[in-house]
Amino acid sequence: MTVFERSVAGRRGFKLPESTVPFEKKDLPEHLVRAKKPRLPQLSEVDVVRHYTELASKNYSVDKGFYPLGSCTMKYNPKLNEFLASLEGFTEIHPYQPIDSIQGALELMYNLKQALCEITGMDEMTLQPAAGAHGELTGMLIVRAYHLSRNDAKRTVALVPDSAHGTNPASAAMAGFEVVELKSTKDGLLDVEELKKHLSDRVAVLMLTNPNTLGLFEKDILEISKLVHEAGALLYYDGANLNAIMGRFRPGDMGFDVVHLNLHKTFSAPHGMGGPGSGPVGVKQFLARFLPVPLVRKSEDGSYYPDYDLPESIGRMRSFYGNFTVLVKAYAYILTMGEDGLKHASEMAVLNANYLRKLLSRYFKIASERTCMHEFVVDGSEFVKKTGVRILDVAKRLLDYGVHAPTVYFPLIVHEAMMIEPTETENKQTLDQFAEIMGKIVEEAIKDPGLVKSAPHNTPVKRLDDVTATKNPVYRYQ
Amino acid sequence: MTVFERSVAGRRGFKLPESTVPFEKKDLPEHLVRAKKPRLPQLSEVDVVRHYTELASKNYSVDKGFYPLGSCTMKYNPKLNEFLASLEGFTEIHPYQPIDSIQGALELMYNLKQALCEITGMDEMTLQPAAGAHGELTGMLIVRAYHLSRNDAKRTVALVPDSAHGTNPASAAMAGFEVVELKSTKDGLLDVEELKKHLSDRVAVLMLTNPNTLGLFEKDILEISKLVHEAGALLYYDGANLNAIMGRFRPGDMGFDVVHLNLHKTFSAPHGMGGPGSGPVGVKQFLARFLPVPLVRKSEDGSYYPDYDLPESIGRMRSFYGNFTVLVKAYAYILTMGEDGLKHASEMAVLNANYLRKLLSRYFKIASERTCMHEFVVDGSEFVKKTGVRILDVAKRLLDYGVHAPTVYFPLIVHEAMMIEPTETENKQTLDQFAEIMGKIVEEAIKDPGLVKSAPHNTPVKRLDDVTATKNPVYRYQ
Amino acid sequence: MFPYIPHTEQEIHEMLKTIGLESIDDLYRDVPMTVRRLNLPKGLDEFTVTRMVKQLAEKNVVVEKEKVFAGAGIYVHHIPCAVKAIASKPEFVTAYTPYQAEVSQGTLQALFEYQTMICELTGMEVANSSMYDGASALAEAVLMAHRINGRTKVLMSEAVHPEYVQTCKTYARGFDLQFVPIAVDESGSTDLKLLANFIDAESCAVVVQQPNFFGIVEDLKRVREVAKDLVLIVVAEPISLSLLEPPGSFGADIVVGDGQPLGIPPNFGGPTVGFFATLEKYVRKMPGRIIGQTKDAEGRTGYVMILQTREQHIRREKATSNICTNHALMALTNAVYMSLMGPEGLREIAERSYANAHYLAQRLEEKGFKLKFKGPFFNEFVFVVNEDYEKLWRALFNEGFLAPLPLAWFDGRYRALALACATEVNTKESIEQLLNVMERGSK
Amino acid sequence: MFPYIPHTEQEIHEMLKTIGLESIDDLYRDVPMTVRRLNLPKGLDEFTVTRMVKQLAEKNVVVEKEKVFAGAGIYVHHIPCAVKAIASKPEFVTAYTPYQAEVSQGTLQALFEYQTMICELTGMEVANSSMYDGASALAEAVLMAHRINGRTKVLMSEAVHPEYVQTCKTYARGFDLQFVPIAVDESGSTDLKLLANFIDAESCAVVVQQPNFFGIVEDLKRVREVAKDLVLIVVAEPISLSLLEPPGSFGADIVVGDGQPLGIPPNFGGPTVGFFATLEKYVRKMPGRIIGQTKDAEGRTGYVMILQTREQHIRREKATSNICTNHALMALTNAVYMSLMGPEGLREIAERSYANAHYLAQRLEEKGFKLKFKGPFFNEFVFVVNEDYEKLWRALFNEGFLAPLPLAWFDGRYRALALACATEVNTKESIEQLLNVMERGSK
Ligand SMILES: Cc1ncc(COP(=O)(O)O)c(C=O)c1O
Ligand SMILES: Cc1ncc(COP(=O)(O)O)c(C=O)c1O
Repeated sequence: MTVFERSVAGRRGFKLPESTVPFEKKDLPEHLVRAKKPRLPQLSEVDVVRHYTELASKNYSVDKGFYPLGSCTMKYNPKLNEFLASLEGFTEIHPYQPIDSIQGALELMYNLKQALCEITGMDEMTLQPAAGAHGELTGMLIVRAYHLSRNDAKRTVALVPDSAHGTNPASAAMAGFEVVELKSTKDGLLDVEELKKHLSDRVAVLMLTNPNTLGLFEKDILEISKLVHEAGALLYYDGANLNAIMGRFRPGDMGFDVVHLNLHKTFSAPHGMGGPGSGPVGVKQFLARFLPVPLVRKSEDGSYYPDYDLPESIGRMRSFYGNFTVLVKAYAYILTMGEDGLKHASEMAVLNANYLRKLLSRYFKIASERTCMHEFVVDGSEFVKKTGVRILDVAKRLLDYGVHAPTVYFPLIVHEAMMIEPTETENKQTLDQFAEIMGKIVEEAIKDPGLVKSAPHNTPVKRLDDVTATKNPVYRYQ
Repeated sequence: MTVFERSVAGRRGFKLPESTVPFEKKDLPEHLVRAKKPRLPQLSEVDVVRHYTELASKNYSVDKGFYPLGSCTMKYNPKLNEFLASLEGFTEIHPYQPIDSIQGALELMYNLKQALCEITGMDEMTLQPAAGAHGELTGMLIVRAYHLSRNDAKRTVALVPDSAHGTNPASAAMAGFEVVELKSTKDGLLDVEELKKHLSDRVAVLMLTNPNTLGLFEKDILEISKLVHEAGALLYYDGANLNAIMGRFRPGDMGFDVVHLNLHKTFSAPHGMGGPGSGPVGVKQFLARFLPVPLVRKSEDGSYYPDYDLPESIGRMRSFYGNFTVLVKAYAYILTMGEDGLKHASEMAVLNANYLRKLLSRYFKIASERTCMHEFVVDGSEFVKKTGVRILDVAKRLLDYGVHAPTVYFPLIVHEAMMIEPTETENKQTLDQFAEIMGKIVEEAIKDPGLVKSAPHNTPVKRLDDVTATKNPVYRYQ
Repeated sequence: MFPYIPHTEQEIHEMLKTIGLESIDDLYRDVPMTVRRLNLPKGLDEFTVTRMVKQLAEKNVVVEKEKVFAGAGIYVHHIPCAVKAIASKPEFVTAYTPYQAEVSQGTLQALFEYQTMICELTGMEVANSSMYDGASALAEAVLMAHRINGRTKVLMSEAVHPEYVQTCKTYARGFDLQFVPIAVDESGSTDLKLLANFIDAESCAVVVQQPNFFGIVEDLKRVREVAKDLVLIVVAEPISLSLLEPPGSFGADIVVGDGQPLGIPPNFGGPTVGFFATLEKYVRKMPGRIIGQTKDAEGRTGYVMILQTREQHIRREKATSNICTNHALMALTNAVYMSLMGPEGLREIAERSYANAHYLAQRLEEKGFKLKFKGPFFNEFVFVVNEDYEKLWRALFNEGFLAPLPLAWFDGRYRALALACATEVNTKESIEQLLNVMERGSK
Repeated sequence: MFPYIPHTEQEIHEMLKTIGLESIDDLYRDVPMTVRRLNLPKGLDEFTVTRMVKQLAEKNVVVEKEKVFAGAGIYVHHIPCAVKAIASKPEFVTAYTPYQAEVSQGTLQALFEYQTMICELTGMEVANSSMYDGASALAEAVLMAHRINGRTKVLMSEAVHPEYVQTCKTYARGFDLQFVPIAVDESGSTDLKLLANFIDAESCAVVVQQPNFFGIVEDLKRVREVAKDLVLIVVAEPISLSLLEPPGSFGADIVVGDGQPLGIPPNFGGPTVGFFATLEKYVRKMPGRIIGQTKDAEGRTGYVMILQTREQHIRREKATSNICTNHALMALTNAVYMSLMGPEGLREIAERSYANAHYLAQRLEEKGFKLKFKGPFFNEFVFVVNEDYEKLWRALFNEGFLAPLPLAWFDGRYRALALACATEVNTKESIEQLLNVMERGSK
């Protein structure tokens, strides 16, 4: 039942304090006054609570169980961080308060930025972007500003591997670049020869995800970095997948000039059904002058301030300072984990991925033979050929067993891909169970393919028709 | 899966600050030091969260839906109250702090006590008891102390109607009374003639629930009060069911000498799967000197203090002040509802009960013809005879339709009783639906009794075997 | 209009019509209409109520955790955020007693697991699914002892928390029980020679507290020997049970206590929760609800309330107790806390409490204070202070410390004594700060 | 050991063995091992972290709600407790984007309902399921306008929030868009004569804000007339839309705005949420996710993400936007708030905001201040102050007020002006207090 169907005219879920100033429609011309009230629901408080309680019960979530969505890093979101982010001293402050009345907020941002610079090996950082893609756009606009600042206007090409996350080419295009796709090697790595062919004085940047979306570390990174820089281009690091490498590898040490991070992945901020996240962008010193304003800095007297004085800044990416309460969560996480914990987290994430990879290799072909990092990709093409059951069906059948499905049909370079990222917060028992379920589904696919093809069966709704949904779209409750 | 089965040796869900003083087993004799660790589970934080998330998902609750348990007043528990009760200024104070450092807590208790006295028409009140039954025991010990103080030691009988809640006779017995049961009239009311027969100089008290457990107002209350007092006995009011009468009737105005309340019913404090509740006891002035210590009072300078100086007090009913944070919820509720809201709540509770009673009278015999108060009782005996389906089966079948069952087989004086209390926070649509479901179940019971007898079918577990559970009891996980 | 009440004018009208009545007043035909308007203010909106109640909360002084050196039944501990996050789930908070087991498996399983944990901690065979608090649990234990052997004399150590003793006496008013106080010896333990002397044919039960009110660890082995066939009731502090051999190992018959230290904030003393454990042979004499394991119609494991025939709903005046609503949500809180801490965590907390308390005692001695008792202690101990210590105590409070409590509050005989407490929340630094301020203050 | 990482030593050992490796280092064979230890402190326990982070929170000054008279994009409102209680449910907070619709119906239905509510508020036909914030939503709207007609000149009212304008300019860097600022007339509305003059064949879109940055209610009817066939983009404040005729009624093509006023606390400016609504005919040019209604295999109503072919996962560089993670949880918060307030509540809040702001303006005038503009305003307005107003503003802050903002911050041309705001949280009393302190301060 929709919230609108629960509504009864005249019912109320609110009560306001006594009004102290009566309302009179003083200066408003009649034609600007709303004639017909918006059809919002009319409910009592318990109706509202029950409606959303019902909706909540229809959601899968990390608190419920295993969520091995590749490229999404669905790790556990500590309760501590939620508590700290909800402190009144953070939620009830206005961005336009006097600077000396928001020192705690600025200090937190400053400390977080410093820690993230240390983790990534970068020199300066903005915390303004609201998500990974937002960070990408920020970073790519910085790349653009850099080349223009050198009057090198012909560099309009952004090289993007075909394995890249879709936001990479989209962000590059939004920043005004012409996107040229680089084909990966059979192995799923960046093809150095292919790169060489494409490098020229028209190339502004290579966007690289490392570990890439196959979960592989670009082992030729040193050579790639050298080639790109020699060609006068910059090297961009999509750090959404940082969860494999903390304390092991710093993009900044390896020649990356720009890095964006997803605090809603590696740094345990929860995903909230699709946001809010936070996508900080770190740069090397020579690019710092292009960062968005304001930039949080520490002055000599130890106080903190937002610096607007960056004449070459690309400008604002959004209003105010960024997704501040998300930053609080990431900061609390970094304090809790520390140098030792972050490294341990990455190592256990990689251990989990390789362990599960090994277990699943009994049932499926793995897209690459290499040791993986935090995630790996199953190549389902043989399975599909053999059983006639699609990978989408396997995904749906997993839901019946009470676990979330992996990412499917991505990366695009693997046919019938299933991208699996367990994260470090899952335990061995969970991985063993997942592998067991996968084994069962493979068996089902052979013995009773109809069962799998018509899955899910135990979910709040059965398989949904998204073709009709897009063909005859219903955008709103009528 | 139990929490113990999730456990893995060596796993940890906690981390403590650096220790500043090393542990050394100084003065402890070896035989008093624990040799074998308790087998508590060993889990990481996410394990614990998922375990209890799974358990939570297996519970019905008010936030989920209609909960018409008679005699339980499962009204909506406002979110505001939960928030206020969790303020650090309430949860983090120690009962042995200096009095001037807990003035807010004492003031709240004082104000609450005053408001409850006003609502019930009593003169003084203790907020110490932890639940209704605890309040009953308190009240009955006060009755006992009163008679003894007059050297009237022969008054050892407590009269309790056969319709009373089980805690009434149990509490009376625990207070040392001999319990004599009064048979109700056919109508379910107290039988005045029967009362007269039992009144004597051995009777200490009549315990009355009004509205009684059939949901009926004892219409002869004035006469009853007169008779009881003329016989030298006291009149006790079980006010667990106050939800029908706020602003309409005050037990104190009608001759009741002692009243206990259930703040976890009428005053919207949630039930927490069975507590904590709060069972304040109000008395008329002549009994105030017997109340438990400490009693919160206001001094002339406007400050508040716990008064221990009641030499005739029955003593303590428990440690400290009572269930303080439950009191906060009740206080917030009274402030929110106010004089107008409390009355309105009672009226709507009674309206809802009579409306649902009317709807259900299509399918069932109602135990009494009278207008009911906040609840009513279905007499299922005819239905059972006709269909062979028991009331318990109807209850179980209701669970399949996603609503909670009413209280069944209580009060004991009605055969195959089903006691239904909708409360004022439910809306008409919910009541209509409930009646419709009941209609369907009646139909099912006729057409397909097996379906109803084997219910529930859509619950996390099917019907549980409680006979074997009691015969071969398993008390703990082994 | 009230946000918690859904009725529109029109619905009220329709519903009355369905019932066949004209007005709301008609519903109250049976009620003698005598009440004038209640003398209470009109209802307020939640924002105004928030302001008012927050103001009350702010009138209370919250002491920084590490500066609390008082216990005496309520102990300050670190509580992981996950405890509150879980225990405040509406699926737990807004559920009733699990009368319909099939839709209450969350409650039932959680409580079954809680019972198991209490058994593990106490070393007993069976635990119920909660009592109101430690004091009332003890009172019920005494009544149960009386049910077990019918005798009437209860030998009650004077080192049991005075509020617990008072509660027992209140509960026993309806029965003919006598309480014989047993003093402590110079070690601070219950004087077992005295105890032995008092035992006679009328003696029903022996009650001791572990660690006792003065913090001293009782030698339960010897208590059991001396108590002979009497019902041995032990009031225990649960955290200490991860460091001390549990009462069950020594043959206790009933172990009760307050679960507050297990993840429940001080709450100004309530709600906490009482735990109650005993031996299987006594289970039918035990008060309170018990959850048992069973199977459903398809053979799956499930949980139900068992042995309800002991309870008031069925047995009425012959019930083992009148307790109905208990403290299930706080029992859940205990279980969540224990699940997070595990045996290692609990032990570590016990060891740190012990270490801090002993460090504090040692430093007090170095500053010239004298400990009152010689016996081994856990996280509380008594030391000798000036007669006017309460003045110093108040001064210390103004400096931010909830200092060791003046024992004179509890009993006139305890003048010039203070009861100190330390747990894992205290630090070497906060202990030194306390001592400094005490030194300054006592000059 | 870390409480968030479950691996025991033994399990690590077993897992490595299964994989066929000796050590953790073997997993990192492909990684050039150059990193030295990170220069960060060791991990801390949650109690220490709590203390540290709380200290930071306490360094920020929280102004009492009724003493906030500043808005400019972030507005202080009353938020019922139920909003947070619902929006913080882990089932929402810890879920991902609803890629598996069958186990994400909660998310999908909530967002579908949110879209409906945004359509209702704005008077538009279709809304997406959220953008990051109002500013980036506007920037995306400008890019969408460019996609619609291919033209490059954007006529941007100077009464659009300066940070929004800056964001548009940043987003437009990759395209060849020009922004033509349109000044306001003496009423404070966008000068429509100027606007008409600037429109030419290259003109792509007209952007106005309703109520505008100076608080003035724009006459959208006339704006639409003057804007002719250009894409009309309106940035709207959502609460005002319950009192003002919605942009959709006047023929706006795209309506965006920030949802912060709908139940989201100030959060130091973020996260808030951007809403984005348009006409059906433009839907395939719209950025962001859209939830649509459909049926499941058994014909039951359900919800799925639709029109994903516009998005970056499939269209890559040709996508309508790069947005992937959006602000779904905040959109949910908006929906919960609107469900509680309903049309009546929202209207009441709008009316009170209006009334308080007008009362404040009137009293300021009585005290000798002058309003800068003559046009009708909603809950914000500009008045004339001394050149050194910022000093007074700081003094007012020290007295507990977040007073009307010095407009000079936003643009040098706005010297000696202040932007005042009032909402339902302010009271006659707090307004009088502000005036008193201002009077004292300006002497
Ligand atoms: C590799 C990679 N890059 C970029 C992104 C985009 O991040 P966001 O969704 O926060 O915009 C993602 C997230 O899905 C990602 O996995
Ligand atoms: C009429 C009546 N009296 C007494 C009680 C006992 O209250 P409690 O369960 O809080 O002890 C109840 C509660 O079930 C009740 O309904």
